[in-house]
Amino acid sequence: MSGEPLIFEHSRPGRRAPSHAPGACADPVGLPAGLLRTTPPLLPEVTELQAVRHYTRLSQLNFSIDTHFYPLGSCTMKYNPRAANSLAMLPGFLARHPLAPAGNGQGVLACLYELQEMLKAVTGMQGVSLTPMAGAQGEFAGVAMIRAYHAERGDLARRVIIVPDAAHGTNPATATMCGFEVREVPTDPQGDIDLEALRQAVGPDVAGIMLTNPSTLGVFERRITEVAAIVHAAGGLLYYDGANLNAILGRALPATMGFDVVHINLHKTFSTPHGGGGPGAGIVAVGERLEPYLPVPIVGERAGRFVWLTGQDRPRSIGRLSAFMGNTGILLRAYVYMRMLGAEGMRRVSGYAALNANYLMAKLGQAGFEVAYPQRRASHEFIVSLKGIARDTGVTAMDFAKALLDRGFHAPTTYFPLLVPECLLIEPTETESREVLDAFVAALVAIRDQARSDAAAVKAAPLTTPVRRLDDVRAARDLDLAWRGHGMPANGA
Amino acid sequence: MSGEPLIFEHSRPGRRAPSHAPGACADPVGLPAGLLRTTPPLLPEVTELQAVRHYTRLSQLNFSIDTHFYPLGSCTMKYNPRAANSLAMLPGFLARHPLAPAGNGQGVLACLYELQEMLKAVTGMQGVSLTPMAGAQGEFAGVAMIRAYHAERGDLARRVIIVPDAAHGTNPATATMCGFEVREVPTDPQGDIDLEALRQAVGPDVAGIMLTNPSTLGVFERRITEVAAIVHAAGGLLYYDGANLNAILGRALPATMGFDVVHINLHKTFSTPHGGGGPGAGIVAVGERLEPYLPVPIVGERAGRFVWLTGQDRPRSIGRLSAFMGNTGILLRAYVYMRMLGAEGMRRVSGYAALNANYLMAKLGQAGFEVAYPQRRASHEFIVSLKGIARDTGVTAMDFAKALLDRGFHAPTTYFPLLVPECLLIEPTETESREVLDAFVAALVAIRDQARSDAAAVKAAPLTTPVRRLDDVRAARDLDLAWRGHGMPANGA
Amino acid sequence: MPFIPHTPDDVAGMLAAIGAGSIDALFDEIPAALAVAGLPAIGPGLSEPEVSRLMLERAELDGRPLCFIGAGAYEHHIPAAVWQIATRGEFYSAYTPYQAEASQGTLQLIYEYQSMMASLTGLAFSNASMYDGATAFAEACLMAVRANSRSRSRRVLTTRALSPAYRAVARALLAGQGIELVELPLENGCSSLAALAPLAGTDFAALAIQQPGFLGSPEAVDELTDWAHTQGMLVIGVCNPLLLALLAPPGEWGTAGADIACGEGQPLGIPLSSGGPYFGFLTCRKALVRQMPGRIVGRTVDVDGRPGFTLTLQAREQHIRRSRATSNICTNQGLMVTAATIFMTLLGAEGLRRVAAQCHANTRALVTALTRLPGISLAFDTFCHEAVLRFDRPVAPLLEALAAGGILGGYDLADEYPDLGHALLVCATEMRSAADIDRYAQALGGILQGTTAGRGRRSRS
Amino acid sequence: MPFIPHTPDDVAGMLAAIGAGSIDALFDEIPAALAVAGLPAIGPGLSEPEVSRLMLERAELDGRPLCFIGAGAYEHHIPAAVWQIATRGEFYSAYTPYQAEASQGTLQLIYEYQSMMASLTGLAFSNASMYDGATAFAEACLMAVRANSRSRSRRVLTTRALSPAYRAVARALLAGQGIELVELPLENGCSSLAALAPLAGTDFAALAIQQPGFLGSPEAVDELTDWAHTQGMLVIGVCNPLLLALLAPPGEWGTAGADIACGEGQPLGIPLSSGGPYFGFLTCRKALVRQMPGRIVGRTVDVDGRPGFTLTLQAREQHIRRSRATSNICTNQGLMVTAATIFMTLLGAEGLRRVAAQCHANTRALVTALTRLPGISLAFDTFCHEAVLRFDRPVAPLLEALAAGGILGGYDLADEYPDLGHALLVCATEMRSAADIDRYAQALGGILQGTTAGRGRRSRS
Ligand SMILES: Cc1ncc(COP(=O)(O)O)c(C=O)c1O
Ligand SMILES: Cc1ncc(COP(=O)(O)O)c(C=O)c1O
Repeated sequence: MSGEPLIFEHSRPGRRAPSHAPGACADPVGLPAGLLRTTPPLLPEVTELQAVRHYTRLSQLNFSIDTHFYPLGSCTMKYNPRAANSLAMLPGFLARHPLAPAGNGQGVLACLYELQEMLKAVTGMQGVSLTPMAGAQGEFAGVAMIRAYHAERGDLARRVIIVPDAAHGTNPATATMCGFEVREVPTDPQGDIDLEALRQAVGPDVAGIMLTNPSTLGVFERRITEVAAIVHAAGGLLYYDGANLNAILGRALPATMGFDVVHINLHKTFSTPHGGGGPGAGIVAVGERLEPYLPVPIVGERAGRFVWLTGQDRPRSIGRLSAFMGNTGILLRAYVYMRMLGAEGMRRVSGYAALNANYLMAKLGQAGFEVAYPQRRASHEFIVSLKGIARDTGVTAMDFAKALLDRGFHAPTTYFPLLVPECLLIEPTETESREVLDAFVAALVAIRDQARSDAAAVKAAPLTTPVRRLDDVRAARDLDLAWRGHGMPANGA
Repeated sequence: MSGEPLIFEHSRPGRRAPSHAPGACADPVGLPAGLLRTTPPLLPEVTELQAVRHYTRLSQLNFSIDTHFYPLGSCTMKYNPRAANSLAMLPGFLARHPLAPAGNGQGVLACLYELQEMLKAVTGMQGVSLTPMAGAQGEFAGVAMIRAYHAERGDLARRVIIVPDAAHGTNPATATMCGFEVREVPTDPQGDIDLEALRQAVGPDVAGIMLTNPSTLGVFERRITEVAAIVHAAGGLLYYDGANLNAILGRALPATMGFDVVHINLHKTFSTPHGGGGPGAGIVAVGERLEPYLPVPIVGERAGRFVWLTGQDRPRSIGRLSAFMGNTGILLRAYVYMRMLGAEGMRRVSGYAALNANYLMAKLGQAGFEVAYPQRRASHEFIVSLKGIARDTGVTAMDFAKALLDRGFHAPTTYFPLLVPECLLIEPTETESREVLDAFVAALVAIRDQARSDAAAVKAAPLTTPVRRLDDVRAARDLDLAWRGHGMPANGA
Repeated sequence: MPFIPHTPDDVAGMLAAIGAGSIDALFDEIPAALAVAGLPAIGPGLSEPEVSRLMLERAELDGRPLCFIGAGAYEHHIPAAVWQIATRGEFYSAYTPYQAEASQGTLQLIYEYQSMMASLTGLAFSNASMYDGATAFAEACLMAVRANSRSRSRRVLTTRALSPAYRAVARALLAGQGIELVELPLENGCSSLAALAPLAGTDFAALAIQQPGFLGSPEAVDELTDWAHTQGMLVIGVCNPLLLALLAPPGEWGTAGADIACGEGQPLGIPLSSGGPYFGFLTCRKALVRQMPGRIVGRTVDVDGRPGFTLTLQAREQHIRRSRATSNICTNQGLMVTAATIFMTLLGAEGLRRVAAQCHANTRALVTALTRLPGISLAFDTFCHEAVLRFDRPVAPLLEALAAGGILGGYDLADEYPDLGHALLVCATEMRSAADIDRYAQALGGILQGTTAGRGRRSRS
Repeated sequence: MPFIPHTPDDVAGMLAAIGAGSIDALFDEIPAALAVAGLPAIGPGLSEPEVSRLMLERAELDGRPLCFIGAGAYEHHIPAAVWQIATRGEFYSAYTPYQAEASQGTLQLIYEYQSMMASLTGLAFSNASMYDGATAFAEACLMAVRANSRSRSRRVLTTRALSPAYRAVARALLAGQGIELVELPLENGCSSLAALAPLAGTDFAALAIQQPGFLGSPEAVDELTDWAHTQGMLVIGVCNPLLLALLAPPGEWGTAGADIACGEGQPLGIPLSSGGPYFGFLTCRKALVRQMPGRIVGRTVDVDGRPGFTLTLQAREQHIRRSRATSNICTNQGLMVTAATIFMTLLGAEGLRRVAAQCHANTRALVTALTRLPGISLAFDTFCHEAVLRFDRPVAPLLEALAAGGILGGYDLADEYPDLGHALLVCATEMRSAADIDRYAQALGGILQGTTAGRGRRSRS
């Protein structure tokens, strides 16, 4: 337990130190007694000091961008400007009820409207809906729109979504959620999509393809125009997974590449915080064909006032994906960040992200690491395979990851994409300095040296973290997912 | 350097990542060139991420109330409510210019006015000035008022302030700053002031006495009424150092004890944060005799509006102790805390502070530690002397302090008051739980056991802190008080 | 270059190491036809002072009306400690805790959250959060359809007493898989028990009910649960977690308890914030855990035998199971869970109960005050912390007039429940004082009399 | 019991361990005649929601006027990161770093602060802070009197161009020790150089000058410094630290540089906040360090040879030297120093310079706009970031009329500088836009024409 007990273990029955709730209040009148709770829930009874101390201590057990280099590939862990946080949390924004009339939200609606416009500009698309609450929900919105498009045309045979083998897991999972079957296409040795296989895969049963470009292999899909032509010719539409937009911001537009719909993880490219798991924001942008189907609400403008456009205004919409308006507070953070960057700043994002990734790739290559696509430019990320080292020493990508923690670096993404064995997907981002990258190279070299001289030592890592390697098998077998009270078995009802 | 380099070492010449300043701006016109700076100051050139990461990491090197038990005697390190922080930092309060007219500050003035009234109630005094910025400045204000009082009466021979030997260092230092000589009086074996010695000490050259009650020995001065009579009879006035007011809040009033003036450290009794050194607030309260001399400004009320009373309104004032109005933001925090406690909550403060101190004293006594005044009630703090252990094992109070750090406790105050050898002045405060106190007793017992079995191990502590014991002699001898640039000697111009 | 650390020397040295002539050269794999030179539609960057001023103005543009709207999002007091701790960089700027050893803070906190939600809902297991209450409901339906092996239908029985927004979201999310929602009609503001009988024997995977219902009235959860179970359906309970300190938890409904509980976490310390970010919670009976979507944290031990926390049961998730995952959810609402966990810790069971009871008392006071006005009556006698008022005229113009006077008078039910006539859903949380309620009643009285409220829209009391 | 963790069981058990019958019994050493039963004048406690509402109302009571006052406190942009980091519990809730090993965060930060202030002022050593600019000035005078062994006087020569508030505070703090301030007269808004000659040969411990002067005009610091040094005086420079990115630092004044520098740290990231908490800075030449008041942090090594930080030169301080200490200061303004250090780090030398230059440019624009109005002229041609305007009529009624329209027009000099006629000290920091300045000019123009400004007091542009 990392030295810090559970909050429940700080609790004592009868401790009453409330300052946050109203004074004692009688049970409601008029409610049938049978509907009332008889035993109180098992929440801790602690003072504010105990709570503050406990959660402050817990926070200190985390790695985070604010404390560590965090080169987690595909996740774009760059600096989250503090101004975005405080400005999105201004009392005037926080206090507004989601069902307050639009007339009472002109300030926030102005920001959202302008955000929609900026997102059109960075994608080249024609319509935007801000409502999806993370990348995966953006994917859902996109694929659901593709479905609605075919359905409205009566083209009901299209039951398949094509996904490359290197795709992120959310892509196939989303296709399934939308009721499609998934058909995988392979990658060629240069990291591009296998065009021959794609030609085989398309057909009248194909609704569309989901791609990210640059791909999760960290390289730009050079024949994207051909890919688009093949899919479009077969009657399918193209979905752009914008998780990697950071790599091409201001350099190329998904619309020009031939995509019909794109989601953007604002928590990646536009640097809203990931909060140890979320919230994100997975806005969708579409071309003309899919514009009518955008999920609602959308911010519109009428006679100089901003209004919510809902299902009544947009009857062909795929509908509503959240009870209100998605992760508004996150949208405001992205808005602040984009306004601070401006056009030039956005191009710098991709430029310096590419500089850092290519530099790190070059340095690691020169240091003798096996880079997955050494002949290619890295995008904002790249892959190192530790296959050779693992074979020679038994030290795996996982071991490297843990050894990095001991050296004060968060590990890169491991074992994704699945098709490169023993891989590290490394994304330094544009906000890290050259010094940090050099130190990271030195750490990887040192770990490799240790792997050769004393593999067991690397496999023993981490030693300096609050806990050492955890027993995952036991975690899944003897499920202990909730505390049940002093002296109670872990499993409960 | 605790593993974290200096911020200057993160800096690189030519790094330009500004987002906080206006765009480039020409040098001012019209200023004589000779008055302009020619070489820029040596400030770091870092990104916001580097700054945030650096100072976040530094913060993690600290012990604090929010992370550790911090029984620092005399300092009253209790929980600082987070609401006080956020409410004092509301934008409306932060934005107000100190020279804005009072009509533009009725909100903040209302708080300060009510704070003055509450402080009168807790001291029994008749007038309050909020302006002193810490305890020592409150002492200054008090002694300066005593001086002004005698001076106005033409009683110019009173050049001495009496101070007990156990007094805090600020008491004699303040007397000197006010132009007085200091005369010490001793403590009797029960911890009370030596009345005989006091009678000897008073006389026509004595302006007054500075006392804290309970004293820094952690016991209540039982014959305070007699003390007051002796000093008053000799024409002197009584100053109450309110650093220990936490111990008697709502139980006894300095005014009733016979004091003429009192300061209160709001950062102790009223739980404003100490911020790793300050700011504090050392408000003064006075009886009738000293009322005319209070430092300005004071908040007054006229026709339902709050106004600033300044030197023009109060011509006999000792004057102004700060450029504007002291530590207003700290005053607001104390105001919030006092309003949250209310009358009952304030009495609970002293009650539970005494409960914790007496419990800890009893437990340590039972565990065989030598308590300084075992026959006395502890106030909110008490003294343990490690003289015996030090004699037997060579392990000193300082060694105990360092060993406590390794066990996750901040050390008590050591070697103060100066008259108890090898002392620990222990103040648990009312916001700590019994479990924490029990764990602290266990830690002290374990350290004592180790001192007996392996003194060297205790003397080697701390081992788990970011640095181990520091070379203080070298620090004072080879002064290195500022970084001078890469490769530059430490001492500079 | 805001946020970018590179000096000109760095750039030159790094390009040399790469062997590239310029930063632009790093993009030479982008076919020329696709390359764009910039983003002309996007303006120049603003400095932090500039953007701060802009946002301050926008945040203050619309005043701070007095709010009597609930309808799924509630203004509660949020202790200052909650967000001061939750926005600490170590929580705020971390990713999903993939590297458990470097993420024990987040992981332990989620384990504590799961424990609290399990206990609040009276069910065995909780996941680490869903996007919001509505998507949690949709995922609960999917989960039930997958889990109910006795049912062959792709239909879920629900009710018009369940939030219209939740039903809308569920329809959008379930459509692709051909899952259908069937709705029980209303009777006196609640799900009609009379409507059950005709449905007996029809195959539904689950019955989904909301307690209290969207219209504020408590549902007969015991009867509904037991009926559904006899029909072989699973039972999904949708709840306001704050009210669960007061109301019987889903796990105790009827004889056997509901099987799945879900709902909106916003009342637990999350600011209203125009609708998000909030979070959805989802808990279930032990046997259903492998059908649960989303992240789950488990407690285990490390190689030295020390207890520690880790993501577990990942084989259900998209990054392992891909197209056969229980859901596509990846990023969830972690930071909101952080805040909610601190919130629940600070309030405790007794604090939550008091807030809930005070909301009820205030709404009751509001109902009393407003029903004294001519033409306004209480629609349904029994209510929890919001209530439906019936008017003798359309509500919309009244709400507009109130808003002009700085009062948001409630949620107009005309669009969603036209059958209720001129009906308004009102809510007075513990944040509304007696004076606030009085101000509302005065203002509405004035409007009804044809005079305007005449108070400044910014002042609060 | 807000903030108190004890359960009834705890209390019983603890009293038993003590051997006392009740908590009240623990106070039995207080003589009965002195004991009070409670605090009847203090009301009942408020819950956090109640006190929050009260404070929110008070914070918003007075609107947000557009501020053109400087006069020692300045509205600058404070990066959001500054206070988000400074209020982290580990900084916010720590005490003075007496236990160095448990306080390396605070200690290293102070060392960095000292380094920055030393470099900004061009002097060798800085302490860890004083209460505010005015007390720092008073302590600088005391320090000079102690340190100047060539002087036998207890007199410090200063000037009317130095802040009246600072002089008032110094008088209050120095009176007890019989130290006297003598003031140079003004000439054209600056210290009169002509007044120096008659003072030659008079014994003063030090000359204290402020750059720029309180009235905004730059002083002839080189001439004044050299003259004072030839007279055997020490030189104290009082500065706005933000402007030191632009102006020659005290350590470079004249041939030898000033000996001591001090001033108000508020411009470095500290909110205006009605006057405090701010912090004073104090730096000095190497030889004077043992006369320095307050805490000082030094870098040293630990027993393993690792670098680390600790409080040093404590023998100067009250807790060691007691009545012979350099000052009675104990608690200083640590948290403000934390914020200022982060502020200086984020702005850097170039950022500070830009802010300073922009303040100058804006004040210049303001002067231009206002002196276009009839009856207003610039008093002194050369100014830094504030300037004196001369009016043809009393200023106070104009300021009142401006304030009614939501504009704080400047600092009226009538009380402190009646000899300047109807004079107003104005300041437009980098926070004032061209539109703000225009609004001021329009409003004042209207008032001068006898019409009122007629704009709402809350809106900003
Ligand atoms: C390539 C890719 N696609 C999709 C996603 C899913 O996005 P989210 O986690 O926001 O749902 C991610 C991120 O995790 C990703 O890296
Ligand atoms: C007994 C006593 N008196 C005076 C002081 C001085 O107060 P301050 O540090 O606020 O100047 C202190 C605290 O340090 C103290 O403990």
